[in-house]
Amino acid sequence: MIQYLTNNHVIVWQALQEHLYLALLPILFGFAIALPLGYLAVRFTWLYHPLINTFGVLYSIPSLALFVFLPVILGTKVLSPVNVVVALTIYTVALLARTVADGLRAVDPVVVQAATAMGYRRTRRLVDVELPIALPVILAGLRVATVSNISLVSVGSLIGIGGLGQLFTRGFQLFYLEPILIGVILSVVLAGIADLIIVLVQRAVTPWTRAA
Amino acid sequence: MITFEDVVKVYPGGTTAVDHLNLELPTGKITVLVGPSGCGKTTSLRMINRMVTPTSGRILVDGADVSQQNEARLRRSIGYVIQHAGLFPHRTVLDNVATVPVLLGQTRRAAREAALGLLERVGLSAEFAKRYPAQLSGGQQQRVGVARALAADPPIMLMDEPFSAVDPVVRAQLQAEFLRLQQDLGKTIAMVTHDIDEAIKLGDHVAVFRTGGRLAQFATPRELLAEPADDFVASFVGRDRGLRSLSFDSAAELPVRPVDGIDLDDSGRPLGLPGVFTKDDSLRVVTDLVISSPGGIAVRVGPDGAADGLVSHHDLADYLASRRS
Amino acid sequence: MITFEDVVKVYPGGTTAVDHLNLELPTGKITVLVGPSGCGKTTSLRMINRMVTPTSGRILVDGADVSQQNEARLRRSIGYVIQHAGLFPHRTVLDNVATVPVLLGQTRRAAREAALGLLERVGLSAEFAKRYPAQLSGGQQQRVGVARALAADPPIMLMDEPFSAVDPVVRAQLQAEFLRLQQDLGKTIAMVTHDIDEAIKLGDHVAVFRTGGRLAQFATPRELLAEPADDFVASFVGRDRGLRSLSFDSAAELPVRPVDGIDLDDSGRPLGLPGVFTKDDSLRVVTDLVISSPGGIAVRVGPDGAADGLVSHHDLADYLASRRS
Amino acid sequence: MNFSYLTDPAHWDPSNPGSIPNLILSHLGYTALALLIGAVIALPVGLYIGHTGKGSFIAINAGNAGRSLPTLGLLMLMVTLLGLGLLPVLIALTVLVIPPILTSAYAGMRNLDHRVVDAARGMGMRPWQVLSRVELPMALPIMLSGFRNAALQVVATATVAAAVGLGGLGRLLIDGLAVNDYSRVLAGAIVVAALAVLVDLFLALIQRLIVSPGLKGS
Amino acid sequence: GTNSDPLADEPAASGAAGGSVTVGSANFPESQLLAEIYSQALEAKGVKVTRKFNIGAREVYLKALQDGSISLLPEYNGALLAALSPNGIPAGVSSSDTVLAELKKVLPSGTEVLAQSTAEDKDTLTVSADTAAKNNLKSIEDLKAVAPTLVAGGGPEFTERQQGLKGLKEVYGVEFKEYKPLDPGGPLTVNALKDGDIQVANLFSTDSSIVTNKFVTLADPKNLFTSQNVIPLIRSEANNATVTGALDAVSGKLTTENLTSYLAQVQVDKKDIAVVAKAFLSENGLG
Ligand SMILES: Nc1ncnc2c1ncn2[C@@H]1O[C@H](COP(=O)(O)OP(=O)(O)OP(=O)(O)O)[C@@H](O)[C@H]1O
Ligand SMILES: Nc1ncnc2c1ncn2[C@@H]1O[C@H](COP(=O)(O)OP(=O)(O)OP(=O)(O)O)[C@@H](O)[C@H]1O
Ligand SMILES: [Mg+2]
Ligand SMILES: [Mg+2]
Repeated sequence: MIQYLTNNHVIVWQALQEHLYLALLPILFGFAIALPLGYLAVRFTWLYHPLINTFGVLYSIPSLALFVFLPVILGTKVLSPVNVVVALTIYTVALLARTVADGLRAVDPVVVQAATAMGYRRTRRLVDVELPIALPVILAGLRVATVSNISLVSVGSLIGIGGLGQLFTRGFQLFYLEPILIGVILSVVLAGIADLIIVLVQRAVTPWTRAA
Repeated sequence: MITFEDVVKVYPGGTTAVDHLNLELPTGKITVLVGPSGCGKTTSLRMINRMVTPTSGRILVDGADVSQQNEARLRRSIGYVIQHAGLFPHRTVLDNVATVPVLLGQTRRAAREAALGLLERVGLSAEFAKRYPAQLSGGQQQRVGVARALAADPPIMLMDEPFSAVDPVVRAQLQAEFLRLQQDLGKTIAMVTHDIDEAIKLGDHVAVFRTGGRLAQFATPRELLAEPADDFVASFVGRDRGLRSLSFDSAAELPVRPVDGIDLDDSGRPLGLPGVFTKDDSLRVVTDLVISSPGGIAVRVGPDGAADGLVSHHDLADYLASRRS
Repeated sequence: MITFEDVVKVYPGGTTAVDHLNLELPTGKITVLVGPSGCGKTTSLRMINRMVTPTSGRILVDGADVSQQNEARLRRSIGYVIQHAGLFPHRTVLDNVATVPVLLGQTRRAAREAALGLLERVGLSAEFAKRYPAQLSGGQQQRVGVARALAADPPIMLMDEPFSAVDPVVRAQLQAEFLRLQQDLGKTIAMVTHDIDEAIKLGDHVAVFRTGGRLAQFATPRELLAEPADDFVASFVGRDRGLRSLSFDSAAELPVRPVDGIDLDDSGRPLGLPGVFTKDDSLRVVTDLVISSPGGIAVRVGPDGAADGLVSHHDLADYLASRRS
Repeated sequence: MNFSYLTDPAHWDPSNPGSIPNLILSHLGYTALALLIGAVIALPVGLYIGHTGKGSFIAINAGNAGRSLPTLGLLMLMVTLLGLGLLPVLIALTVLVIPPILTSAYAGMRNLDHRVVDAARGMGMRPWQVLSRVELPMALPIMLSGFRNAALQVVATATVAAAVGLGGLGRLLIDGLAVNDYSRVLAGAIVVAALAVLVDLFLALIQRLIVSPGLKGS
Repeated sequence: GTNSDPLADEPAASGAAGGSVTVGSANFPESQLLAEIYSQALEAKGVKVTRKFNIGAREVYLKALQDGSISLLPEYNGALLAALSPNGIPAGVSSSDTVLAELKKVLPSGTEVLAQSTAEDKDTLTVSADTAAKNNLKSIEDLKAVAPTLVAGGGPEFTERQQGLKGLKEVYGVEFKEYKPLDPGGPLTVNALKDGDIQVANLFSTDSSIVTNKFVTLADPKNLFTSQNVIPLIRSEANNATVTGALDAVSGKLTTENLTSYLAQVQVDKKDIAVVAKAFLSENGLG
């Protein structure tokens, strides 16, 4: 395995970088979209179920199919990373919109009332009170989304898109364990690191959750 | 002064929570709203700071209709304390208290400094300032809730069962502190409770509501005990009304006999009695003493603890009779 | 009879919850454990059905050491009611009540039938049987909790703050029902509360605990009011002790004067008075009447409501004095 | 891209081994097997950890660690190690379903109202009776929601089986892609999504049937 | 590229002296090896190369070529011709030269092919030694009688192609009991044949596993599988003298024999493609 790495470090390194960027970009976009969507689902309660169900169905579309279709729908190039980014963004939104909504809904209504009674206007209340209190739930969802994105990107290799999945197919075509193993390990390590970072951020920004 | 002018609140479901309420809560006084569960106490309170909109009628604060005022600004000028405190779990105690001043544009630093003083005022030392609400006991949380409502020094405070989440001992403690605080601050306070004892103890005035959101009686605690408006109020006020109304009567004027036939120690303090009273006590204390003491008498002591007078059950009966006529 | 023999409980953390407790709870009676928060009431209760194991000492039920008995079998023979009822949310009210009989091997059908009877006993009509706990009010849940504990007709019942989750009005109602029930059933009951009034109202005996898990006093409610063992008990029992102890004294023997100077209606009922008393009332009621009535008198009425006697404050003072000597 | 593949009756002919009904059957087969094996492994572990509180750290982190294993890589790894066949696919899919089942079993047990459990013990229920009659029924809603999650994921992911030459609806995706037949890929995506929704509805129905109405809304 | 995409990381067109080329490949090792050889040869001449290997079947990568995602591919003249001729390859077109001539007529606009090499890699039908002996199989014609009892396997695309199941039926009248979609000349197919899961496999003639496993490749007397010379397919805008020079040099050195042996280094010795490609170039005086 070491030997494979020394011979191919350029390819592996490139795959790792591509993987990272293909996985994390959708997290950023997805988070940015899910926040307002989740909020709307709480603000307008009738929106909650349609929204959750729609994304539930989107979530159940196999990633491979989504990767293939997006060029047709979006008019992007077949090998464009945009396809993967958009597909994973959809999954991220599906996961996060729900957690954002659930997190906001779980905020103690008494606390929200207290804030209202103190003269908070809606937007400021959302930013100052509701979002911070929902943060532990939202970040837990973010962890799930990040980790699953990192493992999902590799499916893109079935249609020739870069990332660590390239190591899987490469090894698989030669019936050769090393690249697959390296790919799996790197993918898991990457997910672990990303997860750890979120946990650390969470600890830093939600000190009150540790006050029992 | 807060004025309810013919206020009605019917909730969308069709429940009439408040039914043609006319009420004046005097400036600088504590008015307690009391009544059975669901009688519209909370609803009435929340119409004052526009958390609930009346179906009809008007609410005036110092003559100005609240519905004409900017919602957020109105609320910032009214302190609101709710059951279980409703503290922000994600902010330290200090930042909870500093919330409204910061909203009003004070710098965080100035607001925190002021908050520290307020915490002390409600009996919480500086060591609590950096804690989160989850690290406080129920009683401590209530104190923070009160401090938070006081932070912007609002002329008006609304308090919805502020002491109900804590056990009876802590509760009594909070009530006493609260009265002391109000003596200093002289806010206009509207407080909700469903505990008639609390109402009588804290209220300058008591508004008793009946189910269906109608006002049954508005009176001072003393009037309420002495002359309940009807059977509903009488039964709500409960037993021992006579004895409890004596709480408002000082024993200062009660004539006493010379001390005689009582064992005293060297400094003149009485020995072997279940209790004694002073001029500052109420007639309620004296009554209980004459009933429970073995000799049917109550001994009065001076500031130094030495017995300076004696009252028999008959003396008390005479005094009460003389006060009536 | 339940006997605590020098029982000590030290929790793993090092807290001494119960400290050398010696106590006898008489068969067929209600013994109430009362005391400040954390004084070991719950711990004591839970050692009886082996939910907690004593660090040292023994607990006997009718002379047999509980630690020698099969845990599950012991518990099935002891009813256990906890605060907030602890009902099974996934079972209907009926099946909640039928739980222990089914555990004991009864058919579901028979157990349900019996449960229906029990529900009625605690004042819940058959329409509640099919509901789930979440569909009941707090007071109704408490009733189901009591019914469930009674279902196997256990000779012993342990009740841990059974009425504390409900508002004062419902609570008084539950207490009254409970007393009526106990008159029929005559169980040996150990009940925990932190409300001294409840203890006095319900207990045949009261065990007052002090912080640190030590027994401060074991006495009847009357003794407790009349002769608190020490300052701690006295302050815990609280004010109006004299008046409250009169609750246990009947007005039946109280001499009355002929009715005179009172407005009566055609059937001889008194008019314009805040209240009247009967022979069944306690001296507490009479005391309050002589204090609160405008004329300083209390009017006694017969079963038909007609006034049949009159007592002045002085008469009462004399009677109390005569009883003392 | 059109629906022609989906609407062609020949593709629905059960006698043709590659027809959609047969692909659905094998797809459901992989799904059910993976769920079954996953549940057999993860449920006892999750329940035990939730019940005793021992090893909570594992339960909480197993979720994310499991999710971070790329299914495709795992599958290819297994095929390379074990050769072709059902086993590698099942291993990969089982690894996928274990985390949600385990964490939800754990969460279900952790979130129990301890007072109710206390009451059950106080009535003289033996430990296994407390577990089977009180704890499990009360934990069921959360446990089932985890199971539904697992089912949803495995239905969508079982398509990768086709990447290593097995059947299931992934065939429509892989083969359609190989011959540039978008109508077939579309058919695959639609059938998989529909299947996921149906499986979820089916499980929701089961949930309705076996979860006590007393636990609704909690 | 004509349809420029802001997120596509490389423009396909050239600007620099040597130009820049995005090299793609199909999803089987030989294609990747050839693509790597092209890439290194181009890099040696100062052309900037981006690699996008392992894209998939021809149907997919041609699309990528057309939309400009890639600009250069190793192709096989016969297979490419078959793929580009909607009505099938005209009769009589089977020799390398006729195929090339025909191919040039049907190339999509904006693309061109460069000089073809003599290295050939044909589709084959291959059976195990056992099967061959038992059924006395030497040529595809011999299959006709026994095919309905046999299971065939190979890449999924083989089912739909003229030079696949369709042609087998039309030209030889061969119809198998079942066709298992596995991978194009990859380990799944080889292992399936070895393990007896399938009896007939669609493998490529340069595949070293045919020799190592003593498989028998059936003769193709009716020339169903046309000439398959390796040939670079390129987008015209990416082509220039430097590129043509570099690739022509590679094609000049490629033979069926050396391709087979270099591929064996990849498939059997598990040497890295980049290493093998480098060896090819240096051993042939190109690197
Ligand atoms: N948002 C609402 N929508 C519909 N009905 C409501 C709403 N809020 C309160 N009510 C109903 O209005 C009536 C009065 O409610 P309110 O909360 O003012 O009573 P309360 O006196 O504060 O009772 P409690 O002592 O239980 O707090 C009740 O019948 C209640 O059910
Ligand atoms: N499981 C436990 N582990 C450690 N300490 C405990 C445990 N249970 C109770 N304690 C401690 O033992 C003491 C007595 O507790 P117990 O619950 O018996 O008090 P209590 O009188 O019922 O109080 P309350 O009125 O608050 O219910 C307390 O200090 C409590 O903190
Ligand atoms: Mg209220
Ligand atoms: Mg307790």
